Amino acid sequence: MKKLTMILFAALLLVGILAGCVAENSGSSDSGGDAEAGGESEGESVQAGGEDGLDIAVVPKLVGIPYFNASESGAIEAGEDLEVNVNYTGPTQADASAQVKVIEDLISKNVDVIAVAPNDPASVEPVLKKAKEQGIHVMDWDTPADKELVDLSVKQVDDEEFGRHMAKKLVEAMGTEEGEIAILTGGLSAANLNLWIEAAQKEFDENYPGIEIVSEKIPTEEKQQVAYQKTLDLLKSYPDLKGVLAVSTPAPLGAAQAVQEEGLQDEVSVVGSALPTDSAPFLEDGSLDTAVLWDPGKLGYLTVALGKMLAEGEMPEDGQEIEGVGEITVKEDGKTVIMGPPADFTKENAADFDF
Amino acid sequence: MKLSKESVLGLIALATFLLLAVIAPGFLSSNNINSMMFQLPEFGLIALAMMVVIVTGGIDLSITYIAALSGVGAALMLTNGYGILPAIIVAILFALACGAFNGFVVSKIGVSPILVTLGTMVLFEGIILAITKGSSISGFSEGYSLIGNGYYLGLVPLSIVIFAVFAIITAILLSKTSWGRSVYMYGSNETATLFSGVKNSRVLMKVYLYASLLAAISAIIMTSRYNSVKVDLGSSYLLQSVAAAVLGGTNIHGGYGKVIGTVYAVMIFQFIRNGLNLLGFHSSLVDVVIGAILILVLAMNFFSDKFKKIAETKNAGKAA
Amino acid sequence: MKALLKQKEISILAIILLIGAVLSFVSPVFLTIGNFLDIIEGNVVIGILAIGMTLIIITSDIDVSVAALTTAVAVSIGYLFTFLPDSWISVLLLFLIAPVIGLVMGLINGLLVSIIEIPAIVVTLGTLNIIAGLVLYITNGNYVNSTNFPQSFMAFANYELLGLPILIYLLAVVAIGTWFILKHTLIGRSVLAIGGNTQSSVRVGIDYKKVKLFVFAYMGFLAGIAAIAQTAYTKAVDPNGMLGLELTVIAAVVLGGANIHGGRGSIHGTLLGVLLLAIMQNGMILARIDTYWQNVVTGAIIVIAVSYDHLSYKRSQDKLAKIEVEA
Amino acid sequence: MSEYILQMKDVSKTFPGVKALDNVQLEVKKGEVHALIGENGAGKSTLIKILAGIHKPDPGAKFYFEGEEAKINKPIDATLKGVSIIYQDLSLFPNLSVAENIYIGQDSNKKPWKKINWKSIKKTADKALEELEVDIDPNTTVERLSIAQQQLVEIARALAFEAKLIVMDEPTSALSSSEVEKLYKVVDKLSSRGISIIFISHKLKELFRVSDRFTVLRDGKYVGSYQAEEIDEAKLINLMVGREVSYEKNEKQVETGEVIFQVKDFYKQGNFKDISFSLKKGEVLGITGLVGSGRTELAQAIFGVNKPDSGSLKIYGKEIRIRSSADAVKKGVAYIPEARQTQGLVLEQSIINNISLPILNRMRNKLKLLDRKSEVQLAEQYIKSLDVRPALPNLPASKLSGGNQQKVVIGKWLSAQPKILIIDEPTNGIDIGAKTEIHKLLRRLANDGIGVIMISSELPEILAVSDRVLVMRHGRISGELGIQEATQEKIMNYALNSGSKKNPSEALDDTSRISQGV
Repeated sequence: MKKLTMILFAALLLVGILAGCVAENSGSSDSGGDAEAGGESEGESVQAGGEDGLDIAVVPKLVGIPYFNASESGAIEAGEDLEVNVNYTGPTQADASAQVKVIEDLISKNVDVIAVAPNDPASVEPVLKKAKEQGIHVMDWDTPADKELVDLSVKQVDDEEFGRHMAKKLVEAMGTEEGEIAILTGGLSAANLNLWIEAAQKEFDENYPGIEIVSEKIPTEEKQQVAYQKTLDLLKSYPDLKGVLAVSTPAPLGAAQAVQEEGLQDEVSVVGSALPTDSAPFLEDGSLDTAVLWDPGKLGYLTVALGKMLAEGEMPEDGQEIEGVGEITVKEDGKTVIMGPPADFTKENAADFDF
Repeated sequence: MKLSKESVLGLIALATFLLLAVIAPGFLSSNNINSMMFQLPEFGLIALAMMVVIVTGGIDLSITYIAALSGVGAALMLTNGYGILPAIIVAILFALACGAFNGFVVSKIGVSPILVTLGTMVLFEGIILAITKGSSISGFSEGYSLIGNGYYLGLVPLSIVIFAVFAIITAILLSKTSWGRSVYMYGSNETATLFSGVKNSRVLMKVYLYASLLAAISAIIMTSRYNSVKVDLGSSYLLQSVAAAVLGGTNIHGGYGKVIGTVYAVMIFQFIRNGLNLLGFHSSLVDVVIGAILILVLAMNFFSDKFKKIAETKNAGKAA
Repeated sequence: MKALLKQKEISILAIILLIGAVLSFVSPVFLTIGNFLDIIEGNVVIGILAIGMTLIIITSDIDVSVAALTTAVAVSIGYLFTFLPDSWISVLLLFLIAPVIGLVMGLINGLLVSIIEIPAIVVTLGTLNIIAGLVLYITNGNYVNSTNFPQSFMAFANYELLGLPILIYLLAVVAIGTWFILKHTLIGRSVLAIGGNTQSSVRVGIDYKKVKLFVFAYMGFLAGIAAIAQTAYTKAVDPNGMLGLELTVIAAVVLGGANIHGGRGSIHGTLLGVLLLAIMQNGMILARIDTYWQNVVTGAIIVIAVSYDHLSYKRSQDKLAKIEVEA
Repeated sequence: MSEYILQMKDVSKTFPGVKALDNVQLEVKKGEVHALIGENGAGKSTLIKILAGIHKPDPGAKFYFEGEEAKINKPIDATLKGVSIIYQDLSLFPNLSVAENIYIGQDSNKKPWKKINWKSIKKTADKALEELEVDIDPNTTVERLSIAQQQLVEIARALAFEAKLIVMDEPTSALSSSEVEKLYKVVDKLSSRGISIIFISHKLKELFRVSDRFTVLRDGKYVGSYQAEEIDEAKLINLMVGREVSYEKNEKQVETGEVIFQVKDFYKQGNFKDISFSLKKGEVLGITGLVGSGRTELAQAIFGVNKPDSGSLKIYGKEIRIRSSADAVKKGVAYIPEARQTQGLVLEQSIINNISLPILNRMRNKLKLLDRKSEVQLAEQYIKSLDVRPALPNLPASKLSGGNQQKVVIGKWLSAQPKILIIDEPTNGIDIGAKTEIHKLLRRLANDGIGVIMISSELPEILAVSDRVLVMRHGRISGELGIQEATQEKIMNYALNSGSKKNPSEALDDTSRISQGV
């Protein structure tokens, strides 16, 4: 029995190693030229777009949340318009290690471009390096990765600007430059959320010294229900609370729900980053004052469009007009692309959007 | 010839491998084989740790947070300018401290492991949050990143070699040492081991310490590979590692479980995860397939046991 | 035994009172009725699930698929909303359909545990993966918000009777109903019996496979009801919203004195367990404890509670003198 | 109407690997007390489990209740036919109340949603307990009762069922003499009411006191049924074992030497008090007493698993402290527990692994790894010297018979080369042939210089093996007897009534509690 086990195990290892060696030879012989030429991709892809075009992989932080679903449809649309194969795939949880594995599998698939929205910029660093070594074009979108590594960085907005913008909007909604506010966040370890919160805090410190943040940022597990409960608790323990700044897409909804149910629409202002369709019921009665975000579909579209340019050896220019997106800004470093200013969704305009 | 549970599982692993080699494009490419070898060790080590605990009839729900805390230990050292070796030592010490705490409450106070580790899971998570404030610690030295990303002799990923070494060590410890034997005996009947002069509490303590050591090794590979650590490092491996151990033939009630079975199970998981990704399956379907395999294999065991019993009864009837 | 149960529940009650005392000292809002209603309403879902889990743990099994089950039913509810006419009959119909969907899924768990004899933790680990994966695949994680809900359901969700939210009544009905089953019906006594001694139950003619089937099916049934509660409470269907809730549910049940080895557990104990966890969650913000330290405190309290409980159990066992030694 | 309440005809049962029953017959008349006897492994339990509906017989078996053929597929079928079974290890629910334990099962055939009628449960329980004339609060949970009380609850349950046929499997093994007497009265009362009883016991004297007829099984085969008047004890033994037996007297073969082991002032609250004794080289010390007199607790205290509150130990004159079982092994004290299957052996594991368990540390090679070869050697050595059958070192212990399992446990402890061996009920549940073998073995060990302390309830065994007898009563040593002066009467006297005079014949009756055995 033992022998058989050993033999089986050895065979399994051997098959693996042999297969590896064999494939290594063939792989190394054509992989280089393949990627340079940007031609021929291995068959059988289930992605959108043309049969023989470029393979562009777009990796979100996770699949299966509305925000990234919206950007998926934009990316797929771009694939159809621009006749490239778009492979939109990511982990089911916002887990850095799972994301690395997805990227590794994409490298195995030998795609031409990988655009990643890293859960943790540092953790994708080694695997992006590996991708580059394989001749794959590497870019980031939504959340920046290591600047040195990526060929292109696509950003919806400027983080600093976005954070400060939300802070200003909150003060505007409160109608006073003094009072207590609380900050809700999706998760304590989300890098871009932390950047926004820092920027917002800076804005408060520098321009609104009368604003007092009552507690450390409060995590809501990216769940509306948790944001709702935490806000209820906040409203009780800080009866003088004037405003709530909620970053991450479910958080403003939960906060607004709590305000709505307590009937505090006029006393407490809520401002946060949320999609307009989700926010509509709360914007309606003023429980959510302003939702600040961008069109994630456009962001997906832009990512694919820029990915195609990158693979074809072009670089975007400042002020360039991208079809389907609009005018973009390119920063001094030549590779950071900003899609545009943040969009404010309010009672008046929320109905005009379909995302 | 009758096949052992483990050999059948080995055949299933082989079949999965061959099937995917045929249907999944790029499955056999050197790149892909390599990336599988890079991906497997961190999960494999956690699964082995879980298996050792399950053999005693327990379970360690805190194991992934032990790994994360140990990773935090390493990261703190590295980012504060200490070398690789001190970082590794601190990582292991952090993990052993957690393991000792679990071991103390389980073996000395006698609370059932599932309750203890349910509590310590939250506790360790809290400690990490308190240390890191939820953000990630990243940016380690080039040398450190070689542990998880480098090649041994330029051929095989170093991490898979580390995994193989620890798998072999675990196998030897379990089957060739008095501690290992005691672990199995304790898992089968803890009263009998007590009445045989076995120091049950010491055996258990060592089990939790060893599991946390494996978690630390896994943490070192993960932190090196991902160049960062935060509170959820490896947390998705928790229930998966239980699934792998059980699929590998480990008896959830204790007393039985082999390293080789768990290794096969980990390989099956790896092949499927990777193969389905290559085939462009939605990631959530991977979970569905793994869940289905777990239930199918155990149902198969049940029916084959049943047939065996029927056959034995028939034979006995004939003999009489 | 009676004294022992009492003692178990008293110890958790003592912890609750202690924390409560500290909290009401730190925060004036803690002891308000409004706060308590919020706490209870916010934990109706966990409460309902924990009640179902109590029965499973009494039979010395465990079910880690509850959160996935509830989510699956909740997603089905969201889907149903697109069909059902906007009328109060739809709400009633929902109370018929949702529990049945849950029941069917619970039955699958139960069949695998009782007939195929796969250990419950393995079965439910498998179904957890399968159900959660399918839900995510089918919905792609999209959530349905209240704009798509029928007005009749919103009216139900916001309904208050005698100043108490309707969900609190729902929890009360489930708790009392399950207590009644456990205390006053044959099947309920059988649940306790097979938890106490499976072999004996076989000998006195209790079909323990049927009882196991029942507890898992009942868990599914309650998951269906919990799904309605969840939908009514969050006024949205979020396929990711209950991720990892199963461990909280289990923690609540064992804190409430149910023995993971079977035979012991009570509905009121479980409700106390839920309350303890809920108060800790609520209290952290009220007590203005740094968010980063919340888990440390929660984890420490769980470890201390289970250790204390075990030690006092051991002590009471030791006190049962075996032999009357002559003076 | 048939005169038989129950007829079981041509019952066979095959388990994987063994034929447990081969064409067995059992016929029980209405209102009679029917003794079912046979050695361990003769098939009594299997037959009862088939009657209970727990095991299915091989095809061909026929059951008749009151002359009518019936099928029993599930436990509930038996219950509905009026069969109530009291197992030796009891079928109680420790977490439920006494009243509920008495009532449980009565509704098993009812709808699961049927509401429980607590009033009628209380009433049923009160009535049954009253009939038994025992004073137990029906509201307490069963786990708070003593074993004897639990047994009475079980009997009360059978009464509550108004069973037509009650099977009692070793019902008196844990009852005190007065309780046994009460039980006999109940049995008499039941049979006078027309209820039949199947009585299973090893204690032949007890059986003659209550039984009307005997059915004897041997090796899974039916030997015959006999009226009580037409048979006597000696004949029964002959039928059961197929030969005449009595325990051989194992005389001391070496001169007793120095004192090698001393226990001084052992005390543990609620367990035992003022325990002091010593053991000489070459001697077998017997300790006996009623069940619950503190013998086992004392032994486990010496072995370090039931820590005493105070007291001291000396081995070869040197004072030692034993803090744990591991400590005990290190210091040369071995203890073989009574519960062989749950405490003595790891059943799923092989004979080798069981034998080497206490001394794994000595089985290591230079690399500190286990040396399988020496383990196998060790196992083979003890398999051979103790004549374990089958002699397959890799066989799981669960596949061995009771006697062979006991030999493995003894082998396990001999491998540890103890200076002192404490053995608790060494021959419990072992057939006669193996019993004498084990008795000889204990003597041989004493001859080899190991101090042997044997705890037993079986007086013939105590008298056959010991050189000196300690009698315990209520946690104290109530008497010490040299083997020359020891008789069953004297031992019983100490066991029941420390020091005081008692009518010997009365004491003899009480031997139901301390078995006279077969």
